[in-house]
Amino acid sequence: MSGATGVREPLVDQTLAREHGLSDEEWQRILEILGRTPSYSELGIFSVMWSEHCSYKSSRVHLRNLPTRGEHVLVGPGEGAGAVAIGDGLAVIFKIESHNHPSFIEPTQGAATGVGGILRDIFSMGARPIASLDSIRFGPLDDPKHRRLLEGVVHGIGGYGNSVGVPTVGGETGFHECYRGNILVNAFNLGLAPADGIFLGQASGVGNPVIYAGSKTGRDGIHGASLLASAEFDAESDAKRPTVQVGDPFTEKCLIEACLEAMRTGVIVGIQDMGAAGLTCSSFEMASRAETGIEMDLDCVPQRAANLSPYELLLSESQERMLLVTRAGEERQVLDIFERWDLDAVVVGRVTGDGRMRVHWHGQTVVDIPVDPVAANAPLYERKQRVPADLAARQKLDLASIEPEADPQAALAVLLDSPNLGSKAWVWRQYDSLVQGNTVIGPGGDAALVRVKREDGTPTRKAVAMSVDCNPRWCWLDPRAGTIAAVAESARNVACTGARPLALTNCLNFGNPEKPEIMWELAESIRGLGEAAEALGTPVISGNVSLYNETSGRAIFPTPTIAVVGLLDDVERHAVSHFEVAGLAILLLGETREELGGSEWLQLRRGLEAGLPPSVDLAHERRLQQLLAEGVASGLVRTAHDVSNGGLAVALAECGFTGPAGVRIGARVELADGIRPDALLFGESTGRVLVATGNPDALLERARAAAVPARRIGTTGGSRLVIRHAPLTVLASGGPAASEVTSLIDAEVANLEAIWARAIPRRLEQAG
Amino acid sequence: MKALVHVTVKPDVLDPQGRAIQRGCASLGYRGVRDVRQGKLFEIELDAPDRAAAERLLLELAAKLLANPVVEDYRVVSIED
Amino acid sequence: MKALVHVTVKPDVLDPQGRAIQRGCASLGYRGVRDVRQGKLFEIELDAPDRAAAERLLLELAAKLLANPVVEDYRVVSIED
Amino acid sequence: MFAVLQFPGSNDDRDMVFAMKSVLGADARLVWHKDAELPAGTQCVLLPGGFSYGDYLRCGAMARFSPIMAAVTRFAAAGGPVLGTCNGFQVLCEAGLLPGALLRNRDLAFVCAPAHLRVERVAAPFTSRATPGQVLRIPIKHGEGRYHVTPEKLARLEAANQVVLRYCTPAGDVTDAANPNGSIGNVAAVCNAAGNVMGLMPHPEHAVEALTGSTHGRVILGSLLDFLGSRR
Ligand SMILES: Nc1ncnc2c1ncn2[C@@H]1O[C@H](COP(=O)(O)OP(=O)(O)O)[C@@H](O)[C@H]1O
Ligand SMILES: [Mg+2]
Repeated sequence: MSGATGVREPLVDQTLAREHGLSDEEWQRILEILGRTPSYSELGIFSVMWSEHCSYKSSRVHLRNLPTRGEHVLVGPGEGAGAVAIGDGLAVIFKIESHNHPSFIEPTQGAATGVGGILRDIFSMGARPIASLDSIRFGPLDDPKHRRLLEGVVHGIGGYGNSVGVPTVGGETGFHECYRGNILVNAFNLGLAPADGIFLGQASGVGNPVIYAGSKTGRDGIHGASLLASAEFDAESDAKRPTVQVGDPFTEKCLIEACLEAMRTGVIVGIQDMGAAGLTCSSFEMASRAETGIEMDLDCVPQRAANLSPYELLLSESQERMLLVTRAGEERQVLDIFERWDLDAVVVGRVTGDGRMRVHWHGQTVVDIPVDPVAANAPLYERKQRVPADLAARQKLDLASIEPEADPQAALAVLLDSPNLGSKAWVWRQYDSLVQGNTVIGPGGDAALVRVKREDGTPTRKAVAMSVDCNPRWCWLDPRAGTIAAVAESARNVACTGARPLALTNCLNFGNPEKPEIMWELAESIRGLGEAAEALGTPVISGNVSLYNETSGRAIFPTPTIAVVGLLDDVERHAVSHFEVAGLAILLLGETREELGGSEWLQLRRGLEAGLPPSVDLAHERRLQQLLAEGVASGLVRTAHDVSNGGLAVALAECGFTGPAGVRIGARVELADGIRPDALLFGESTGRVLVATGNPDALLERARAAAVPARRIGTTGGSRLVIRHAPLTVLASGGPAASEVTSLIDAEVANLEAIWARAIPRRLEQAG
Repeated sequence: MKALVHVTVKPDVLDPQGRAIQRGCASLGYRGVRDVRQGKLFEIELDAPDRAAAERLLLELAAKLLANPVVEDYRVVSIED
Repeated sequence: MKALVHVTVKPDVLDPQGRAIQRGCASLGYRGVRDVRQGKLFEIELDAPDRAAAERLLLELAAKLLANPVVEDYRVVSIED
Repeated sequence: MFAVLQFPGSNDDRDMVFAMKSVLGADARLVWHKDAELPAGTQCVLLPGGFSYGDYLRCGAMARFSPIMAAVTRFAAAGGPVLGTCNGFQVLCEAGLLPGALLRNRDLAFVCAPAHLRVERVAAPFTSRATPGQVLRIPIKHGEGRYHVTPEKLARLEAANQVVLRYCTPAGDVTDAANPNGSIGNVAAVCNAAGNVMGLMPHPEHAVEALTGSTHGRVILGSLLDFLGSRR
């Protein structure tokens, strides 16, 4: 077959296979599967299908052990996204995905196409996308390159999301030296579908037509996702750079409407988006899931560029394209709908029963390979693992030798001014967080809360809560514990609205898995993910693995981004994360321990990134989340704010100024504990939530019954945040004497807000 | 001096704007419009010792600031005193 | 035929993009850049019986679609066969 | 009946129908841009926000050529009330139904935020429910919302009482700091000389429920409802 195509194609041999990223063993395996040398197009197919990005060959053996089932889970990992029933005959479908490498090369288009891709994963399953989140990480902002990357990425996410009419309701934004050579852009989307109307990516029904719909195919992104995301960056990757994919949100918006409309005809059998490795990956996966084959004619594919070769047509990653299978003879209905939306839609092939992929071009067969060995039975590796030699050194921290904080007030200012803790409003003001009219809590709260409206526009009483979280430093210090903490934090954020965590999705961003130390981090992280998901009753219903996040041999911190989704039954009863009125009691749920390892304070005030991350008690987390759900439902809890980065002092300050613009509410807080004051103020012990309530006794009683440690620490009101410390020893001798109570913090909330609000803008305004 | 710089999308890169405009023309009845590509135009007023220096400066500026060389081409179209 | 059309913001209309670029130049050390205005460039491939007809068509298109005459000026810069 | 136009790329079309129908109890319907006529019984035309045709050339530039716009122009000429929000405002300006143009925001960034608006004109059909000088809180979300006319033209619009809303502080002061996009004269909404066509950048359809932040949008949408006298 090779050479018979009439175009000048390179000679296919082992050397070319290596250039395509295939190992020598993989090359042998291809020869065995085919019983001959592959054609150039076939080689391209094997290389993308067996790339890390498409095959998960390094991670799959570990991912297998994750808990993926649950009472409400309708679709687990393996499809475009996972689905969970939320009652009322509805399901939420969600997933998170990375677009790290393309965004580093071209931040605006890379991020934009990342949003476009995750949206297609969602609506291809029959769901209307109703909410997006983004998790983005950069190098330090004193580097002009990273200021431009941040601006470009935010512009890309906003430009695309705003235009397609899907609100971006939350996310996270982080900065660290480890991302200087490799930024992270993870995009999450959640859609809503009828529970009995979920579409799968299956090419079933021998003889059924295979339809290509959406944008025309160009030369964009050939080997983009697959090769770029499956190799490290180095000086040479510039030369190998594929044509950058440009997002076309207008076409995507039309595609969303057309697909949702077409799905209602009842003639669609299967549908999937053309993501990484384009036409190849989507057709192989659809045939593989249905245990069928596909026969396709490339001459029918709508083409944007002249003289596209079969290799290019098969591997192009042009955006905004879908592959559909309909019932034979009824395709007209679907084609008409696409035409109404001015979108290309053509029959390009048929489903066959022989389990082979046969592709024709200019009257010749350019591909003829069995589906399963390429898709379902791609190579899997149990890669070597090794504990990093410096792990013990990372984890070493003798608190006694760390000089206590001498000026807590100055420390608070430094923390609030850091880009990691400061306001992210500069980012999210550029996102339309309101479109679709369901945003109850948008960016700025602990978790976003989105009211559920049916496709016909009638509102339900339900709302969906979601949050995306990770503390990469903790994951670097201890990947397993750090990942557990990320799951716990994300679920806790969701619980702070009053919602019950349902399920989660994850994006595992790691370095080069061929290095045993990185592989160890990945395996440990997945282990922690499984443990936490199990313990919190939030199965893993979808996810994405992004490896080779390193440049010139320097890997990013392990960054398993976790997004937990929860359900609130009565949207009118929810809690917010800021103080709403003066005169309420402030309670602290959970326990503050002397934990400063891996904290922001330790890094910003002592220049240290070391120690063990704070411990997580998953049983406590679950009880705490249950208590919050009950507290909110019963109307006792009006404010609930997770205590995370920066500790209690930062959390209290945030409660005072993150409400509606111009509303500031101070607090008087008295802490009585026997631990060092800096740990009390800035330690990041997990499992803690600040709540404000009008009925502290009732809430304390409930907490006692739920076995959640709780204590009243103060009252909301005034224009100042005042935190005082009465050491326990004094209490024991009969109540604090006035002179022994020290004032740790005493500041105007407005001043704290001003510092916090300027953290990112003032750095972006630097020259250059 | 006054200069004009053109920045255009590279030929293989998708230009959704241009495509949409072409379709708009067609639906307005201008069937003769076969292809449209949208680019950027910069009118720049600058001080430079001579035209050669101006051109050097403009090319540098275009590469660094006016164009995104990953997806765009640029050229200095005119320089007038 | 291939044609080029320039669309520019009218002189009395604020062009914040141009200003931002000018400031960007300054902060990169290009002090000689005194003013920048950003406009649009359209590369159009069209069928027309002759250049005069092409120019008529392009001017019509520019007035109707490519430019908003309230705030923008336009001109056909070149037509090539 | 309210006809809510649906262009390819409209985003807030369904939200507008929701606001009119589910919240205010009016009869509202989506009307496809390729239709040549408004449905029989149309009493008011609403042009929703979004990115019609991707806003690829200029905001609203292509939508104005949609077949339905000829019918809207006739409807407006006959005195029918027409309201355009955000992208709809841009379409109305491009179509010449309203004076001026909407340009890229002064600071070049898209902005999604609550805005305070001072009511400058109290009159049917758009603001009869308001009081003079009332401050409304309604969100904005746009990248190209800087209203532009020449200063002379603005003076004429002001003299003719065609400026309907201005961006202001929560206390109602029209200041530069309260201007989110650099609009001339802080203009957030204008109407035509006859007063039956209005465009505004803020989104009243996203301010109709306390649950999602504000109910001030009802002042505008409710005024229309009163005008039509079609409350059920
Ligand atoms: N990139 C982003 N996109 C949208 N919202 C963001 C982004 N980054 C941060 N936010 C929002 O800013 C708020 C603060 O974020 P973060 O500091 O991560 O909160 P937390 O510590 O509670 O997880 C959250 O409401 C979050 O949704
Ligand atoms: Mg977070």
